[in-house]
Amino acid sequence: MKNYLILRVITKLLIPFILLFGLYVQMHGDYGPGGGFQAGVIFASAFILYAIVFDVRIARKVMPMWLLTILSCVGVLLYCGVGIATLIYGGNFLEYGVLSSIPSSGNHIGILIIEIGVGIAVAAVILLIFFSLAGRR
Amino acid sequence: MISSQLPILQIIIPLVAAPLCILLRSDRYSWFIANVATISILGIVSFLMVAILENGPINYQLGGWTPPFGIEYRLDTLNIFVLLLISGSAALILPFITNSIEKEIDKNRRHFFYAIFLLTLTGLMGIVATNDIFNVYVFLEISSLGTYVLIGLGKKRQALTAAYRYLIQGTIGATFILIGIGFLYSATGTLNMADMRNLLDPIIDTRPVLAGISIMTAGILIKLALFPLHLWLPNAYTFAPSVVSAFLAMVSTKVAAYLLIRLNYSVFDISSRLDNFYISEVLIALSILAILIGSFAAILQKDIKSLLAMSSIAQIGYLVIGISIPTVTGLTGGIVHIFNHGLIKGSMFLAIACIVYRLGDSNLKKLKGLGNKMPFSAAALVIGGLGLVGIPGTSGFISKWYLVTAALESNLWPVAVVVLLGSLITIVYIGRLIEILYFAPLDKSAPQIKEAPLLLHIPVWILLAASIYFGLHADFTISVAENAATLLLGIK
Amino acid sequence: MIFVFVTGCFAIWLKDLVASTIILGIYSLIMATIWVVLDAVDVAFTEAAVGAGVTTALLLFAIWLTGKSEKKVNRIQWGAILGVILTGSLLIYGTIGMPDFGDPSAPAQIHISPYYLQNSLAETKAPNAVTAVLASYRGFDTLGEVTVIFTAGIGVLALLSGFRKRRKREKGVIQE
Amino acid sequence: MIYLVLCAALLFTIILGLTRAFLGPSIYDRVLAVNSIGTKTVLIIAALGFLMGRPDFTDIALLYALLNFIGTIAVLKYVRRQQGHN
Amino acid sequence: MSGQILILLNIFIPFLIVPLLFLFKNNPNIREITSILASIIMCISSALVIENIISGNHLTVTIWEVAPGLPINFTVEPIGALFAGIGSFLWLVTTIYSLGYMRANSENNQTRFYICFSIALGCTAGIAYSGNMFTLFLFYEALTLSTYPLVTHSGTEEARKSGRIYLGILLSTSIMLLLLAMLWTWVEVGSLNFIKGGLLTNQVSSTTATILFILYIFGVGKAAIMPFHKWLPAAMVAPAPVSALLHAVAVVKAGVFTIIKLTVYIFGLETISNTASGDWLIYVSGVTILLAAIIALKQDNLKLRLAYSTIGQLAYIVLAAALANSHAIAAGTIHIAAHAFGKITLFFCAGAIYTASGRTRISELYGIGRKMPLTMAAFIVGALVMIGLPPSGGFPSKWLLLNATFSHENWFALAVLIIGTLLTAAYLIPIIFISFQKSDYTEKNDAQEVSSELGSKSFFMTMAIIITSFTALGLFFYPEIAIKLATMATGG
Amino acid sequence: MEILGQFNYWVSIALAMIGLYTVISKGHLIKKLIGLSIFQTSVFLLFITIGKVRGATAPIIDPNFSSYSSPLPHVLILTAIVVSVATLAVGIGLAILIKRTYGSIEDDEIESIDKAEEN
Amino acid sequence: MLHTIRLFIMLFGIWLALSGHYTPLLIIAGGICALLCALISIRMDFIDQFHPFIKISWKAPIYWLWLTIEIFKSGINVSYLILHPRMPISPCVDKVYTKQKTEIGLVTYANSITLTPGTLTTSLKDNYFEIHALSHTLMEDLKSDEMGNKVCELEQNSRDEL
Amino acid sequence: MTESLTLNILSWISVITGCFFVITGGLGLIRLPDVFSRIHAAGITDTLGAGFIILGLMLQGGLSFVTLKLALVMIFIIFTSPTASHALANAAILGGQRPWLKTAKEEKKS
Ligand code: NA
Ligand code: NA
Repeated sequence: MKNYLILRVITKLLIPFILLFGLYVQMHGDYGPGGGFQAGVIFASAFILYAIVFDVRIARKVMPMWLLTILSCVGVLLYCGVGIATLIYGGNFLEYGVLSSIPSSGNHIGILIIEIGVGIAVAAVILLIFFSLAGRR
Repeated sequence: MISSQLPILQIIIPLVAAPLCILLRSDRYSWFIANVATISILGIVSFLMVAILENGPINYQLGGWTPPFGIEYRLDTLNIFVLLLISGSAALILPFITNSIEKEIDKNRRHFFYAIFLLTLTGLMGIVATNDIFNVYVFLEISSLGTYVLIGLGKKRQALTAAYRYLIQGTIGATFILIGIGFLYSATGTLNMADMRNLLDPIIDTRPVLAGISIMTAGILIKLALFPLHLWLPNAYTFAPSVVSAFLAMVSTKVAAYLLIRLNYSVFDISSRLDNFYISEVLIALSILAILIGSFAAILQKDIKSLLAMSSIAQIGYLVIGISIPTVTGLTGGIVHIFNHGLIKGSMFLAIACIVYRLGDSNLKKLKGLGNKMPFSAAALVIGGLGLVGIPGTSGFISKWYLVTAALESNLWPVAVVVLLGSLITIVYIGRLIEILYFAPLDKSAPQIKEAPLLLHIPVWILLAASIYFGLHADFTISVAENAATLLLGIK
Repeated sequence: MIFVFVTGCFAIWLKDLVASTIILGIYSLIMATIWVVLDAVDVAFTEAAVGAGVTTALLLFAIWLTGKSEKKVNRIQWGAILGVILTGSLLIYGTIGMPDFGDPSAPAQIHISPYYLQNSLAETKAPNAVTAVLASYRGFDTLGEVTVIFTAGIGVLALLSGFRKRRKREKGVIQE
Repeated sequence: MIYLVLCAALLFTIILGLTRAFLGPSIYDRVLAVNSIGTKTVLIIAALGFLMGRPDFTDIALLYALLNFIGTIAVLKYVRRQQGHN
Repeated sequence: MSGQILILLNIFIPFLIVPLLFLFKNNPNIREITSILASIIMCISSALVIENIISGNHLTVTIWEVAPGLPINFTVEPIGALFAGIGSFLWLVTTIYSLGYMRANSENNQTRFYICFSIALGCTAGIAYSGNMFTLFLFYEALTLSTYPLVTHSGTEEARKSGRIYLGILLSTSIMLLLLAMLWTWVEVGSLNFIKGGLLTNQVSSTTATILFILYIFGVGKAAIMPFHKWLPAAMVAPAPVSALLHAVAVVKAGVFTIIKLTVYIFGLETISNTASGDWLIYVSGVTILLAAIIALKQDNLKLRLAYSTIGQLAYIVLAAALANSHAIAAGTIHIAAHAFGKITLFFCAGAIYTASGRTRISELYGIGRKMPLTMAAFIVGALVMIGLPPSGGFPSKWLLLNATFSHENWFALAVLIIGTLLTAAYLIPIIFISFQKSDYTEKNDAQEVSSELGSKSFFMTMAIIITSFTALGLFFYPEIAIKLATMATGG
Repeated sequence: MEILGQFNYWVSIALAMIGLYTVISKGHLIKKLIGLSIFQTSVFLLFITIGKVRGATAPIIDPNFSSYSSPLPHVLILTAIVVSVATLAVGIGLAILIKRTYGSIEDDEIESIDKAEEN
Repeated sequence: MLHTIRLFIMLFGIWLALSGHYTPLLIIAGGICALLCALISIRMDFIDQFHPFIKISWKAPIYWLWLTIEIFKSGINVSYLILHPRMPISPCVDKVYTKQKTEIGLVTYANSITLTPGTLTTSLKDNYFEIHALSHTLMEDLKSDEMGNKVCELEQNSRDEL
Repeated sequence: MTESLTLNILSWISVITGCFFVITGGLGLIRLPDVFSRIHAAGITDTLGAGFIILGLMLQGGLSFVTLKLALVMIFIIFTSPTASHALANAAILGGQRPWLKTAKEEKKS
């Protein structure tokens, strides 16, 4: 089927960009619009595009369900882990200030890590949902 | 140091345990983790309860931010009591239900079941513990989503439609609550409940506030399944896995009731401005309808689960009556009924879980003569049913006693009569149930069955014992509820 | 704004669900523009991320699996109309006393927002106050949010996994 | 000023696009309309960024430029599958 | 101290043996020996209680407070002691009787029968000793519930229908009227204790008192005041021992006993006579006496005729309460005892006839007296008690009642007494005549089935009949204990 | 857009009404979900409108600006959007399963199937 | 491997271009992210010889410039057609034969055709495209194959470079 | 000063041109008879309209990250727009849509 050719080539071209853009959004959430959730969605969108243009089965091979399941858990646990770390450092839950000697940097680090947790969890879950819905029939 | 962090740990433990269940992918390990989590939160809640009863409310600032700016937890007598009910139910159900789960849920889905159960638990606990009105919404959604899925895991296909309908109606309810939050936020600029109460004080009569309160109450009523917003409930309870029905019946609507109390008394402070509000009147009117219609509908059911579901609708009416009578007695009755009805309905649904475990069905027709075949399950149903009627000696009687007293004290004669009339109608369907269980002509072709495993019976009988105990010795429950009620009403 | 309304109406009016979904995409696009106009760039960003790709894809898959067009129902449901009008009038009643659009002295602007705007950069080093509030001041909400999506993911997985077995058994039940 | 003119022009075309989307008649027309409106939204958001003096909002525009494509492709893929299925 | 143990022993022995009965369900002999032993213990302890009371000891036990202000309290007062004594003595006799009856008729579910029976007796003792209305109500409801399975015992459609009527009327009246009245009292006075001279004395307006009195009297459905009497004939589908003990003694006497307690300790005789809130009851009970007798005349079924007779006889006691003076109360108290022994004798006879011949209808009894002379002799004694003729225990009560009527100067009551007595004679004496008549009927159909007397296997039944009939006679010659107790209660 | 004081609120309420109407009245399960998401969006609009300050800019701190719209509603709505996506996903999952087991996706048909099965 | 590195460098460049905040943390993060993207691309099996990123030849800018001018010219043309009150369009469908050897060449050509207003590649067949044009003139222009040749040159060039 | 003025004028011209093409495309979207020809109209908007507008904005933005991002936006549009158009046209053909041809219409008239 040559009809898919254009789509495939252009998709190949786009996907790394979308992925990178997602990660960019992830890391720059504190400067501009965006953050973990949006990044996760964008990241997942890249895979969705891949699944649509190529095939869901191929996409599932690239990103297997078990991995997604684990990643979604890891995301949540990462977030909780930051909270628990703050507890261990003697602060209240999610009191990032204690993570560093300067409270504001501690906050910054905390925000960064939990945003990563959010991003991982969201991307994984969106894909999980998409694959389980799309894998039917 | 750890003890100062307990208010948050009770939420975090199940939340962390849930992904662990998923990661382990084994039903046994998941079950184990879930148990550890629920039992430890029960321990935490009990500890906190003692602390609160001794030293008064505990505040906890999440992220260390001072309240109106950050999210705050506030545990007082009322919510620790509800938390005790929630964590107690979970800790009571989980260890003993493996048999029922094995029968009703596929093996490859069991670890999901436990994880979602824990997440639902997290949501419910969060709703109750938080003092931030938007945080309530977030946790409400966690628990709701969990509940939709848990219901959808039911074996029959009607479980799916039940879950779907609950999803639609529950989301409408939650969105109503969100709209209400929007209006109140717009009027006060804050999300912290205590802060909001102070800020609402001078502007309580303004239109946005009134509209916000109304729409929010409407949203909660959907979650609470108060007539006529109860449509999701019967099928949800009927077709969910038995254990889930039990858990939902024990806690889920109770949490909505808690929310209603919390908002009405701690935030809107309706008791001191009764002249401006018709909420109480409307709620009482609806409750009366709920009691009558729910009870009558229960008589007509063909399935025991839907019978109990309908009865729940009626019981929610009782509960709301208590909540809506702004006196210490009324609130005490409402709060105590939250607890007592939880015990009774929980035991009955768990007894049904035993029956379904053997029969695979909960149709009333198939229960004929079960009194001989499964004497303990049948007896549990009967004792629970008597609790629903409010026979003295059961905890149901205590709540009704307080409700009627409150109604009489406030000169609400019709309410008192309706409460009693409701019990009367309850007798009809419980009597019918007893007849079927014990005195119905036996169906010769019915399969020979044994009593369900002992393990399944443990929570049933613990709950029943508690129900009888708190029916005969209600000092603890009443004093806690009274304490909570006086706090809510601001009576020193 | 009017666009949004018209688009929304149209999305609902259409019987063809695919068309409906497509119109919903337009709806989301217009919404994103409105978010930007209303200074909610983060929301716009999210709307873009969710509305443009994920929602459309999910809905389309759902429609593909469930059937394309809606059954024609001609009767007007007065109950629904009544309920909706009741809700609507209650809300409109409520808005009449609300602060004007964009009023800088509205309670929502003078109570806690200024704190965030003044202190977030110093306290969290994040210039985007939305991120600061989201991740730090109300970080627990965000944890809740992650939990919501996690629950949904696990839930969908739980519902749909092992479905084939379920279907067989279901058929068995029906045959009985 | 220039941005206002630009926004007005873009809004006008969005109206035109909407009209096409509503008129249909085929599903392809609607997809076309969405796609076209998507491009305009990208532009309008970029323009709004300039109008409000916050040109860094172009991130949103960039995002739309990327994701609008996915939506369109998803619909088309769906349509094709539907045909393949019938 | 020992007195308290006696009370508790008396109330809880029947409950304590339930597990034993259940345990020995496959071993009838041990099961029944357990029953008998328990009844003997109860008998002795209640006798000791009476002795304590007569010697002026004050016996009271508070177990705990169910809820603030609602203790479970047992305080023995004279009437209660007498009632408990009668109950436990007759339980012993009835247990002996049922040994024969249940085996001779090879009934199903005998264990359930004995368990329920035992619980019912425990409840009766609880009612007798209860120190406040709340405790009384607790056991009152428990009595209803524990007797329901006995009524529905056979499980036939007719039995189930009767069970429904039984449960329906007793529970509805108790919940809708009695409980409401209790709650009202609670709201008005803040206590439900039985107080000498009356709890409500000088506490409420006369209107309130009248309404409360109506609620209370009709609320006590067990007293079978018309129009809430239907349950009693319905209950006659139960096996004979049940009808004998429960529906001639325990249940109905619990009803009238409650009414006497209410008049004496809640309202106070003075309040009732001063506010005239009891006058209406004279008419109601009078009408009940007459109507019940007329209906009894029409009944062909022996047990049904006895049941309507019971309704009438209960109304005498209620009438006594309504007259509200010390004579009347004494009359009522003695009549409780006299009627108990008389009516149980009659029912035992009915059961014996059924066991021997399978006959239940009066028109079938031709010639039975010739075959069963001993039984019919006992029947005559019973009839004498009912009519109130010497030398039976019925005479002193009727006599005292007559005195009370004179002192109250109520001529309606007097007329009722006289006509009632005549009517009673009219419906009982023909039975005796019929039974000694010679008729073809017997010989043709089932002559061989009617043994000359109850066979050796029914030795227990005969023995029981003899004991009760002699006691009934004895009460004529030695009414002192009863009178003393009655005057203690009212006089002071 | 600043001409009418309450115009934005009204639009959002109108949207809420049509969304809600769809959810209640439409029979098709997916259509209900579409209605639901419109209903939810209307609430988002309400919140964002509350947060807007006339003449202010997006709450990303920048030395060139002094007046910002309130960030709090934005945060809340971000969470609410996530919730709505999650709900949509679960709803779709259920709808697909319903279609599988019932063979229908219309509310009234499902109801009649259930009724038929009961009898 | 070489391709992967090229891709990585390119992505990292874009990161730097997008970022605008050059703290060590973000730069390192950028490196990691670019690497991650590259790795995922490998997993998706993108890194083959046809990957467009890798195939940017020096002639491309010239081609793009030419194409821009073409687009502008036909843009004016089409605008005229649309805005003219009577809309003098004459849509037509025809085949345009292709000489490109590589997939990338074909795609470039097809997209260039579509990019040019008035012409639209509707489907790709073995050795021709099906084209829909808004007017005969536009179709004729296309058939002159000037564009096709240019794309071939471009294709040739990039293959040489490898 | 003059430089920025020149830039300003240039960007004005560019934006106005862009607007012209965008509106043209929009009108085409309404006026043209079938899907295929409408795709052409949409293409104008996407390429020329968007191109000129973004160019105008870039001129306003000067040498900055914004300009870079705008350039990226343009590049993406250039890549995705024809692909989407092609996919759409392709799907339309497979979906049984027949292009509206003037010849056919004229033949009918005569
Ligand atoms: Na952000
Ligand atoms: Na073109």
